[in-house]
Amino acid sequence: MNNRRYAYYSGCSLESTAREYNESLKEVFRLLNIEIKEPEDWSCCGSSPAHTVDPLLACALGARNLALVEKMGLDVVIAPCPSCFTVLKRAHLKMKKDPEVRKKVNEVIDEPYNLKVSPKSALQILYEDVPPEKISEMVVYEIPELKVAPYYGCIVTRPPEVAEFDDAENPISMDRILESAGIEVCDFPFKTECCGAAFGIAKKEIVNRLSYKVIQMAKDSGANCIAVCCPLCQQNLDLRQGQINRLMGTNFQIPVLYFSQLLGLVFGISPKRLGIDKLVVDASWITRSMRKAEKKVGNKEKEPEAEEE
Amino acid sequence: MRVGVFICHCGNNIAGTVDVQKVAEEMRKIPGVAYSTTYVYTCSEPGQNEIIEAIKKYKLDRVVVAACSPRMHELTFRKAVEKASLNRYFLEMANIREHISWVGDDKELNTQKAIDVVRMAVAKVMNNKPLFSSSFKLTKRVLVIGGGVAGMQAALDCADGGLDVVLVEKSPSIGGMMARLDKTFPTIDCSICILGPKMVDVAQNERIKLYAYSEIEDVKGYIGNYEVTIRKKATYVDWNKCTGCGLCMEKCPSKNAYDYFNFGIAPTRAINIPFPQAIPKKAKIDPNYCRYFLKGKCGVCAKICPTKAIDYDMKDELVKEDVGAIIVATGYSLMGVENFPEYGGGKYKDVITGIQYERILNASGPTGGHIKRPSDGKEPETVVFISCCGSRDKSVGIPYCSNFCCMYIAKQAILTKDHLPKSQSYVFYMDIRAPGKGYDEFTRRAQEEYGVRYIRGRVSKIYPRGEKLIVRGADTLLGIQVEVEADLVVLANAVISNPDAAKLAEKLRISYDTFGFYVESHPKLRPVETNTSGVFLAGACQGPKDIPASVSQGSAAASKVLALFSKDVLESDPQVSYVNPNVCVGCMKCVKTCPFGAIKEEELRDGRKVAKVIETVCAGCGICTSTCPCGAIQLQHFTDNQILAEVYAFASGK
Amino acid sequence: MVELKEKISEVFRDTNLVICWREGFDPIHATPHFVREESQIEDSIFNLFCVHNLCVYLPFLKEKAGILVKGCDSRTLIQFLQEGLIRREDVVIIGISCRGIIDVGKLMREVLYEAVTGVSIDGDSIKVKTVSREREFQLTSLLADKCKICRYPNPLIYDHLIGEPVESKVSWDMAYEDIREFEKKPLEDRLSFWTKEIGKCIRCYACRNACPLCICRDRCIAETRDPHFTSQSVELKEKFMFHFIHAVHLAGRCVECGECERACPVGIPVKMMKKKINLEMKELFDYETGINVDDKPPMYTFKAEEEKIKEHEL
Amino acid sequence: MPQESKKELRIIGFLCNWCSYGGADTAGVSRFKQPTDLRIVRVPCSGRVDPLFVVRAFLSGADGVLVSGCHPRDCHYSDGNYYARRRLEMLKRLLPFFGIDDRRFHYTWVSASEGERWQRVVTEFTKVIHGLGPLKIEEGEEIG
Repeated sequence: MNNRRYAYYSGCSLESTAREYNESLKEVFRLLNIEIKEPEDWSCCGSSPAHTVDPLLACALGARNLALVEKMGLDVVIAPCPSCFTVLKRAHLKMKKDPEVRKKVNEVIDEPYNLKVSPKSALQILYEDVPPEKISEMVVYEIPELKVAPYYGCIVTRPPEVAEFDDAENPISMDRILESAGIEVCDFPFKTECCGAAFGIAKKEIVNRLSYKVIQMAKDSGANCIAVCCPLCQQNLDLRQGQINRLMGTNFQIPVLYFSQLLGLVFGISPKRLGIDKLVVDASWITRSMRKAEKKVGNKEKEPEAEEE
Repeated sequence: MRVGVFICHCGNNIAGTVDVQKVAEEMRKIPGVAYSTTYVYTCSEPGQNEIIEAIKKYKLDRVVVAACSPRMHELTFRKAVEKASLNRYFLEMANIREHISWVGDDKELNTQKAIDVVRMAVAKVMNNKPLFSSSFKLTKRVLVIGGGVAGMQAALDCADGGLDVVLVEKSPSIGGMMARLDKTFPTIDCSICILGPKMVDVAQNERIKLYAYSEIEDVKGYIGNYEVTIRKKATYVDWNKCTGCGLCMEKCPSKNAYDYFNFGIAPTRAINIPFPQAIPKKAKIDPNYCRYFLKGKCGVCAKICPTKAIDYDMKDELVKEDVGAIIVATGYSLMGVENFPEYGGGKYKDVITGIQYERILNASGPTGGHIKRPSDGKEPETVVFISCCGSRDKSVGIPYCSNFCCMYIAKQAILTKDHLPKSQSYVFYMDIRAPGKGYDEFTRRAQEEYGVRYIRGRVSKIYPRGEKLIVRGADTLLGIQVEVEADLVVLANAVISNPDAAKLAEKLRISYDTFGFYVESHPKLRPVETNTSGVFLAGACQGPKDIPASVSQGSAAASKVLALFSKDVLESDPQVSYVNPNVCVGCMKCVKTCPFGAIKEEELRDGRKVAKVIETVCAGCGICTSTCPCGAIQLQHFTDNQILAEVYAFASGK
Repeated sequence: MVELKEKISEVFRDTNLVICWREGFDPIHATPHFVREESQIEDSIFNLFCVHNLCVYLPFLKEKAGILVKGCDSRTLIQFLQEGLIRREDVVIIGISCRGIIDVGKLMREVLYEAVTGVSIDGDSIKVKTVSREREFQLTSLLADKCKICRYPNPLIYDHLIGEPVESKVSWDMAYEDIREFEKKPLEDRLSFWTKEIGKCIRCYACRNACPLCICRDRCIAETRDPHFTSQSVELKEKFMFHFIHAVHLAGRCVECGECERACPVGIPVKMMKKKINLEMKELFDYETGINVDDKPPMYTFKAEEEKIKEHEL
Repeated sequence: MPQESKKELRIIGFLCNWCSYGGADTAGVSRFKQPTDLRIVRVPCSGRVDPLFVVRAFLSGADGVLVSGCHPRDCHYSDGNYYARRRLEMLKRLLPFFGIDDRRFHYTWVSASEGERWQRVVTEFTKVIHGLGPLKIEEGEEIG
């Protein structure tokens, strides 16, 4: 089945503020037999700051990492962080389209990048390369009380000519992945609304207002949990939920989990390993309401992994 | 060989930047050039007479006119040399105006260029051969494809002119899009009330043979002599027996069939008559929904039909018709609502398209003309119209304007107010395009008398809040973001070409643009002709068009056909390919590459197989000539030797 | 040999004509052999000197015929069928799996153009007896160059097959390495290479006559000069023109049987030009000549969207 | 540029009657100035252009050859430019094998309405040819 090898570019956020995304994703990949390998000596993708300063720099930072992947002999690199993904993909596309750029960039980086790598988001891998039955097979727990608002954020599918994946305005990949893991997903109209992103540093209030809208819509849509795939979205919705409550006079208590954490939970990985306890808004009710899945499809021999400690 | 060269000054247009005297002088040096002169306006009557006189006086047998583009005046000069008893194909033109004097400032270089170009024309003309048209008979019957308002108009006008008409309509009834409209702008006429009588005229006209629920399978032949194969699709009801009583439709237990006529706004029965005024008013079974076809048993309609018209075993039938001209009036399609995910198209039941709303407004529509929104049947209080959904949006690949949406939005907003006086309509628009007679006044009435609120800006998103839909957009005049709480949202979805437009174009060998709209011969001066002689266009198959424009084109195309058929024989263009059977080796590569099927294999008396051109079918592209390895097939007037002569003349330039 | 003759007799009974080989004027030259009478079957041979691509005769034959083809020759038949130049029912194909043929030129050089009186082959070596002495060579050293990069030693189309299948380890890339190497040279070097090579041409048209796909034969425009693509002048540009005509007319058709090059009396690498085009045909249209009967030669068809042809910017 | 040096190079263009010849006319009517080196041959369709015309032009002394037809899908004869595209692409790839710089041969699509595009094509192509200079195919050494 799926025994493909992928390069895995975790990026800076997943090494720090979004460690739980990193850990949970690796666990999920492990259970799904998705073999991943980190390129050695990877560097920062440059994220938003690089391209606001110098387009060549932005492209070169992306290309450097892609060249490393190329050297590993792999043709797909998973970039779970949407910002990393966009930067890598943009660098790839720009160099592919414009031989001038390719020449310039290859002059600056140590080893040339020969356009042989496709950067993909973690969502794309799970949606396109893993059959939904395989995800269903891994499920050992169900969480009947859980109703999730799948929140994709701005850039994982946009602009469409860069992402080349899913519907730009009404993506459904995360919906489908969670559904195949037996998790109930609500019809969420604000899937790609902006959370405010890095504006929180300059103008907290803007982020608070924008993130408020997202959380409010999740609540109105009947969700009691938000699933995300972007470290910054997670931070704004989770970390700032208190700020939002104070500013807007609301009383949100909606846990914001990476979709990989949700998958990990129903796959039977210990909440601790998945970093559920790292969340700011308490999500313990979710783990408490977990119960053995009644209808288990296939894979009889696999038992839930033992709780650590 | 005695070539005459005539260099035109075109006033100062050419002489201003080309030394025409010098060009004329240089030409005299070429062996075979017997006469070379200049004239101030060669295309004028005295200018033409000069050519005619010179041909007689100097016994010229070839003529080169160096002047403007041959696309402009080739025919003029051909007629002139013909007046001097020279074959018209002994004329060549050198374009020294559009390609030289108008695009270069340096007189010396322009003159040199003109000398080269005229010399090339001289070299070519020396290789010209006299060509003669042949005449052929034509079938004075016309095929009209498409029974919408444009096709009906064309069919009726042709029939009035005494022609027999074959009218082929893809759907079960004629009427097209117009039959679905509630009212027409800007007069608020009842659409079916004005169209219905025309439909009846079509049905009753003895000269019109109607094939409803039929499609064009194949088109063979050429202008004057087409053989058309028509596929009569199986309706599973014998239309000779069906009286259109509608009993079957009433009793059919399969109540969830897709209603094509109503654009799916409500379901219909698996056996149905599309609408009360349908012509022909006959029932048809949709096998995708019919229980008999799905489950193998039911047969209610067969039992109940008083004339025993139901025939579950019916098969498609192919029929042939001979015609001499074809009018294409296949109309348009609309972009589906599911193409607008950001507006929740296909997800929110109360986000509908303009044509669907038209059916809701219509008294014979599924709601009986009461405005009820699809989700819960409630009367909407706030209706939002969004113009340019898809149109003028490069991101969906449609840069063009859909032509009539601005107007029907205004109309629908006015009708909404008429139906529901308490309602409030909003229109998000990019620009209001109302250039027709009485059109701008109409959109102003919507705003001023009916209080429709026009917001200039695009809508970015639609999302639900409770039972309402929140329409979020920009008001670019105020520079703010606005949100409107709507009960019903109507999208003015883009006009697109029919999904099978390209396929039909290929059968007819007419061109179509990137968007699948058919291309007219000249955008200004030949709007209903195509570049394939004998095939004409009418209505929105050429591009989005409103009713009056479509009707005008229907009449225009009909008048073109009547003019064509006023002759008893047609003259063929002799600029076609010719096979020299002594040279042809019979590899038949030309047969394989001819886009028109104009070349066939012929067996000579000695048993040798060679290619042969059907002159009347050949369009004169010359693909065969560049395919033939041994030069056996030559496109007359653009032979290898003629083109090579130009190349060699070009090369001798230095 | 027994098997060969048996097959020929079998086919002959059906066709009354079998095109094969017999020994020529000396042991190292075979010559095409038209078996029209039963008695002629005895003379038929197949050996390392059966170099000719016999298919060249087929398109203009007015009768049903049996024909012997090596792996390489069989591609010609497939190409004929693709182009509709022969009908499958008019030909009975006896395919021969082939280990390669001898380049007679090479052999002659080795024996210093002495007349050869006898040849015997033993495994991988060949003994050649000339009027003055006897010498032994490794077969591989005398193989034709085209055989060293042969990818189709076994016939791709046949009704009867003779011989054990032969395995080829040659890949596409190996077969076209010479072209890729040549293209690494600077433009000027390429031009001067061809200036020198094509400069040798005496316009004898032997290459054209040997080419099974040059179907114009006597009506070849290089010879009729009508239409006036070229003149009879032997200046360099006209020689170039002739070779361009040959190459362009064979675009997407040449099956690389190498007969043109074998026939050339002055040793112009005529096949290189055609191989170059074939390389592009593969790249552009994923098309290889003479492989599948149902393929369409790419110059006589098109796709509305060409995946591999990009618009050229200035 | 030619205007300055007044030294022209030999450029020949084969234009289809329906689109590109019309496009060149449109450029003329709009007075879009162009370098003067190009000489135009009118053909009915780009599909009429035998690759051997291009070869012949080069061998007869052209320094640059331009072919222009209707945009794909817009061919007046429906398929002509599709054939042209394949055959001319083949030729473009063959020329450098013989040592003729493929930039000397350009084929493109210009519609009757694209006067400005035509101006750009002519200007740019002329620039390219001037950059490459005259094409020299000279007699090799005589062989004995």
